[in-house]
Amino acid sequence: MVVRTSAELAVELCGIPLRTPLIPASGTLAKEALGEARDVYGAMLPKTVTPRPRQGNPPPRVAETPAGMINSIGLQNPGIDRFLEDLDAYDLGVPLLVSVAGDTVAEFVALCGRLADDKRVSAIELNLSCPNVEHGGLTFCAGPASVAEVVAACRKTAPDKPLLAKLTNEGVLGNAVAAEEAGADGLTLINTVPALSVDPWARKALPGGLSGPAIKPVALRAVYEVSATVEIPVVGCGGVSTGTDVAEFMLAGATAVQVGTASFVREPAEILEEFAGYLEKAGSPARQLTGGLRGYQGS
Amino acid sequence: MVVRTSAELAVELCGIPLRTPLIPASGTLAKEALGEARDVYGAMLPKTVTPRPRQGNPPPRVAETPAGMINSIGLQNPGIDRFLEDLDAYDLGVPLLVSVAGDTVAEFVALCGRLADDKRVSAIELNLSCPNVEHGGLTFCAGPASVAEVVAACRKTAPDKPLLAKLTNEGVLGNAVAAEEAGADGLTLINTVPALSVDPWARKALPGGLSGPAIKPVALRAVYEVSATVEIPVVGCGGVSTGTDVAEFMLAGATAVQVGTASFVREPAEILEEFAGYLEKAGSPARQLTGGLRGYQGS
Amino acid sequence: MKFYSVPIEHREHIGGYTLFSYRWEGPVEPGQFAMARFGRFPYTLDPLLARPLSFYDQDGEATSLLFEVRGRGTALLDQADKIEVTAPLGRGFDVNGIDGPCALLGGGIGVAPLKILGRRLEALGVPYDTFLGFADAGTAEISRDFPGARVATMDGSAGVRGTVLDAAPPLEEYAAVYACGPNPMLAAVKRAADGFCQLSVEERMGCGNGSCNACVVPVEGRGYVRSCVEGPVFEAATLAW
Amino acid sequence: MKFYSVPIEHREHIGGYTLFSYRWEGPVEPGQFAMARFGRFPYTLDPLLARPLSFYDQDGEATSLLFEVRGRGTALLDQADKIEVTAPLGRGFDVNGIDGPCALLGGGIGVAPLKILGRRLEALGVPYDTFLGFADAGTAEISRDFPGARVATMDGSAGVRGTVLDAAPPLEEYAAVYACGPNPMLAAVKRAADGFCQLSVEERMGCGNGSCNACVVPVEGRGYVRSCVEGPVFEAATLAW
Ligand SMILES: Cc1cc2nc3c(=O)[nH]c(=O)nc-3n(C[C@H](O)[C@H](O)[C@H](O)COP(=O)(O)OP(=O)(O)OC[C@H]3O[C@@H](n4cnc5c(N)ncnc54)[C@H](O)[C@@H]3O)c2cc1C
Ligand SMILES: Cc1cc2nc3c(=O)[nH]c(=O)nc-3n(C[C@H](O)[C@H](O)[C@H](O)COP(=O)(O)OP(=O)(O)OC[C@H]3O[C@@H](n4cnc5c(N)ncnc54)[C@H](O)[C@@H]3O)c2cc1C
Ligand SMILES: Cc1cc2nc3c(=O)[nH]c(=O)nc-3n(C[C@H](O)[C@H](O)[C@H](O)COP(=O)(O)O)c2cc1C
Ligand SMILES: Cc1cc2nc3c(=O)[nH]c(=O)nc-3n(C[C@H](O)[C@H](O)[C@H](O)COP(=O)(O)O)c2cc1C
Ligand code: FES
Ligand code: FES
Repeated sequence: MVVRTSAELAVELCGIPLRTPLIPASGTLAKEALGEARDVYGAMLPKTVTPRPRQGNPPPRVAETPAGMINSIGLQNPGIDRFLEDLDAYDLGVPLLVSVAGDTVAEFVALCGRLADDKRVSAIELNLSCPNVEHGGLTFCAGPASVAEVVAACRKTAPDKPLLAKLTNEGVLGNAVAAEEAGADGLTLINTVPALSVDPWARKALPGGLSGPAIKPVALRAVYEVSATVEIPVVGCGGVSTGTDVAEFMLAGATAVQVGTASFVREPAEILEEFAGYLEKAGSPARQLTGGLRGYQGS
Repeated sequence: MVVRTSAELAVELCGIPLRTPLIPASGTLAKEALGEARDVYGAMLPKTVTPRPRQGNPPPRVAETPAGMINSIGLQNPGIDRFLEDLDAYDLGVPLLVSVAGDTVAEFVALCGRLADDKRVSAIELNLSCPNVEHGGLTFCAGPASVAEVVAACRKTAPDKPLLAKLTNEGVLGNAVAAEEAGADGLTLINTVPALSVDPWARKALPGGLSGPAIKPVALRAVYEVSATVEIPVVGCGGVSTGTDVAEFMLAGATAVQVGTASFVREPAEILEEFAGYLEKAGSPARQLTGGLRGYQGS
Repeated sequence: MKFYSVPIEHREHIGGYTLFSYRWEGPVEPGQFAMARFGRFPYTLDPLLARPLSFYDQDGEATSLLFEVRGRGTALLDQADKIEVTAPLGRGFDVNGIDGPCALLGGGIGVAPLKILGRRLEALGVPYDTFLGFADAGTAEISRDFPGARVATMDGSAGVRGTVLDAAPPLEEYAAVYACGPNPMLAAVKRAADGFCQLSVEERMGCGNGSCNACVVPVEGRGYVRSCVEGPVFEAATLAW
Repeated sequence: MKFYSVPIEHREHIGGYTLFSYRWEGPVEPGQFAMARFGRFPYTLDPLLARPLSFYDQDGEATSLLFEVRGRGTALLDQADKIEVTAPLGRGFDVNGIDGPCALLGGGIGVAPLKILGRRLEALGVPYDTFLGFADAGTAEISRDFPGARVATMDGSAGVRGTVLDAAPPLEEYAAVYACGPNPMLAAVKRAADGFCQLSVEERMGCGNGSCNACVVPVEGRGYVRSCVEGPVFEAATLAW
């Protein structure tokens, strides 16, 4: 299935023109599966990269929950050196965003330093939120102070690259404001929600991050509240699975939208096609949807 | 459908014997629907009551989401006077818990005062978490300090009634510890998760609290982490819809389990029957499940 | 809530609506409804909730429902070979002590509870006239199931052009007025009728048995009242619309 | 991931397993798998994910899958008139340059990829022996679809008593050993075989196309490797078990 992109679908994110508002969520689209990404996504976004290779957690790494899944991958990745060697494989003729995560502020800075002058990279997403890799028991977006510290340091290191701060739902409003004040150009909301799956027969549990349709209303709330508060653009993420989901996130305040888990169970091109159908019926180009709610339903 | 209760199903919560570990979640079982509660629930728990009558929010008050629903009822209730007049209607021959919420600490105290000597009331659940009714923009469980304040004050007013503090997921660990230190006898985890539903055609949104199967893994995580930290019993709540869900919550650390949204789409007796079937296969009485995980699945 | 699994025995598409029936002997009061689900939980979790549907007809053997596909809930019901339904819920139309002629007004899919209401009035020997309003001739097709009904369509493609009230004489002529349809139509009926007038309202429901407080309507002097237990049929005068 | 909607043309229950087929012409490599879903998203959201199933057979017209109902995903597949499947995924068994006799070992539902593997070996003119292990005579029924296979059952109710290895001669006799089954069986085969030996592993999958990093197995010197793209068939020697 090929959807013809059009002016109707185009949006602009932090000054980067995207031919569609769809972006793969970090960690959910492999090099090997790029075939289905062609002509669908407005930008490419590979899995989070860390300074050194990470082997990740032992399996099982996923479990299912109603309308969702839990993952505990543990940021398995080849490390920044190998990642940069292979970077051309991600060239889809669309802007390339790179997601980075470190264990310390210095690591974040080092990663941004490697990307700051790389012409292939259009923007950097700071994964401040991955709930699987713990730093002193907490993540980088445990509070506004640490969010501000990382963002400010990365801002300085990569002054010319748009920086997106990717946050979790917990404490999202305070963290979003902190990221904006520290110089982030945009925000990605939200990363997975800390959750647990229990196998009642084996009596074992898998803690990890919840994603998929189940978290869509939680992500919509985050996008709605944050975009009403900050000036920088917000990229919606969490449970996007249909064309109307894309519209819902944009109406709630998102400038672009990431698709993760849903791409495991359907073709992203279908989502784009549905979204194009929505735009046609709604009589509106994509870029005019952002923040277009007419108010609360109840009032 | 009638499930014969048995010693296998019985548990004890804060010294109160319950013939089954199931309790209706506050706000999800009306007087008019008590028929199906008979022989199923170990205790009765009506909708949260406030000092004065509340008319609640204008409709629409509910919206659906994948595997869940959002509600924005706004704590509609007849107020404590009328509630106490009608209290006998809730007599199912099982312990009666009463859920209370106030706008101020003084209101919580006043409500507990009304219940402290009422012999019909076995325990009080403090609804510290309802995300629909705002107090200075925040709920009572916005942070450990306000949780501690309410709980300590209620503890003093109703020294002989077991007190359960019902918390939201956000900040649950800190709030749980605060509630325990302030004298709570138990915890109910979790209330609905703040969320938003967007109607992309009408361009309207309904903010409210997310409940149902979608939030089960989030609630399981809260129960697991909190019960590993505090000494007081935890009542699990959030998405319980099947007999194995009951087992999952108990294995994760719950002593009893509340059923809310699922009772709208199935008969609670079926859940109890499934749970009894699980116990039989597992060869364990209910009371021995609590905290019975053998460790993480991945390890 | 208890749901019963029932095989669909007969299904027919009439105009824009689906009519289907299952074997169940009643009893049911005109204006009562059932919560209906495509399959037993958790067969589908999207939608999670059941949908309220009025009882369309009940002949002592088969029970039928008439519905319009609006969203995913009704679309799935439209495909089901078997559905899950509850026993009759809510308070229906009050026909006690009515002897003069009645007016039955239905707007769009709001015709649903009028069939069984007419059947009840006939059994009681109470005369009545039926007036049905639709968008167009397509949806108006269901009116063939209401012999003698006067029809209005917004586009004039069947019956008179206009709303259901344009098809009816002044409502004061009737001893009782019974209406079901979209809220703006019900509000218009309320204004037009000055005697005994009962309206079946449609509010979004969570549970159908009074438990969730979702389905409220404003009632004079009483604030919000749950339409699933105190309705869906209300005296027009009591509604604070 | 792209899914294709295919009507089930033939369905049969053999012992504890379900065999069904749909019209699709291939090509498929022995050992490859498909992700299968009961219905198109969001028909069911519980489970949300598709399930990996090995291709059982492919005769150029019909493609068949053989599976065991374990949980809700396979239970729904067992009821489906139509399923959603992907194109063949992963790397199958390597049969290039093998000319000596091969041993095919299957444990339980692990027999699934051996049928099509046997077909391929026959086409290549490579001789092979098949050894199948089951819990009991019930599940062993599927062995009738493997003419000449030697069978073992844990309870001795069919074939020899014991594991699949008890039904087989020393594996060194074979030029190549191919096995599929539960991990403990694969580990035992790995220990018993010292030559060319390929194992099809089973890990929980999220996506099936390399995107999620769920399905990893430990590989000597390379850490965790995704079994959906680099497997599910691995050289026994490379697995760090
Ligand atoms: C007492 C009562 C009796 C009814 N009788 C009939 C009938 O006989 N035939 C008929 O066709 N329709 C009837 N309805 C309306 C019917 O319930 C809705 O059309 C149906 O719920 C829509 O569901 P959906 O999934 O198809 O659409 P959705 O996609 O869910 O929604 C489409 C629209 O339907 C409404 N809706 C959504 N969820 C609910 C809900 N839980 N409860 C009520 N409305 C909702 C909303 O306004 C929404 O915009 C009745 C409603 C009530 C309250
Ligand atoms: C490459 C490959 C090929 C396979 N081929 C076959 C086959 O031909 N026939 C067959 O019957 N089975 C096959 N399986 C196993 C099959 O995928 C599982 O039995 C099935 O996913 C169980 O799903 P369920 O919903 O029925 O059970 P669930 O209730 O989900 O789980 C039952 C058990 O199945 C396993 N499981 C759960 N989710 C997954 C998942 N997403 N991926 C893998 N395993 C999971 C877990 O160990 C779980 O304890 C194969 C697996 C793999 C990886
Ligand atoms: C298997 C898997 C792996 C993920 N890996 C990453 C990652 O490496 N970096 C990151 O920022 N987010 C990661 N995420 C989170 C997603 O990018 C996304 O924020 C989340 O899944 C919610 O979106 P969804 O519901 O559309 O999947 C991962 C999610 C999944 C399911
Ligand atoms: C319609 C509705 C009304 C509710 N009203 C209350 C309430 O009055 N007090 C309260 O503490 N929780 C209330 N809740 C929250 C539930 O008690 C419960 O915490 C939540 O729904 C999660 O459980 P569930 O997924 O089983 O529904 C309400 C939930 C719903 C769906
Ligand atoms: S629908 Fe739940 S109270 Fe009426
Ligand atoms: S199943 Fe997703 S990477 Fe293999």
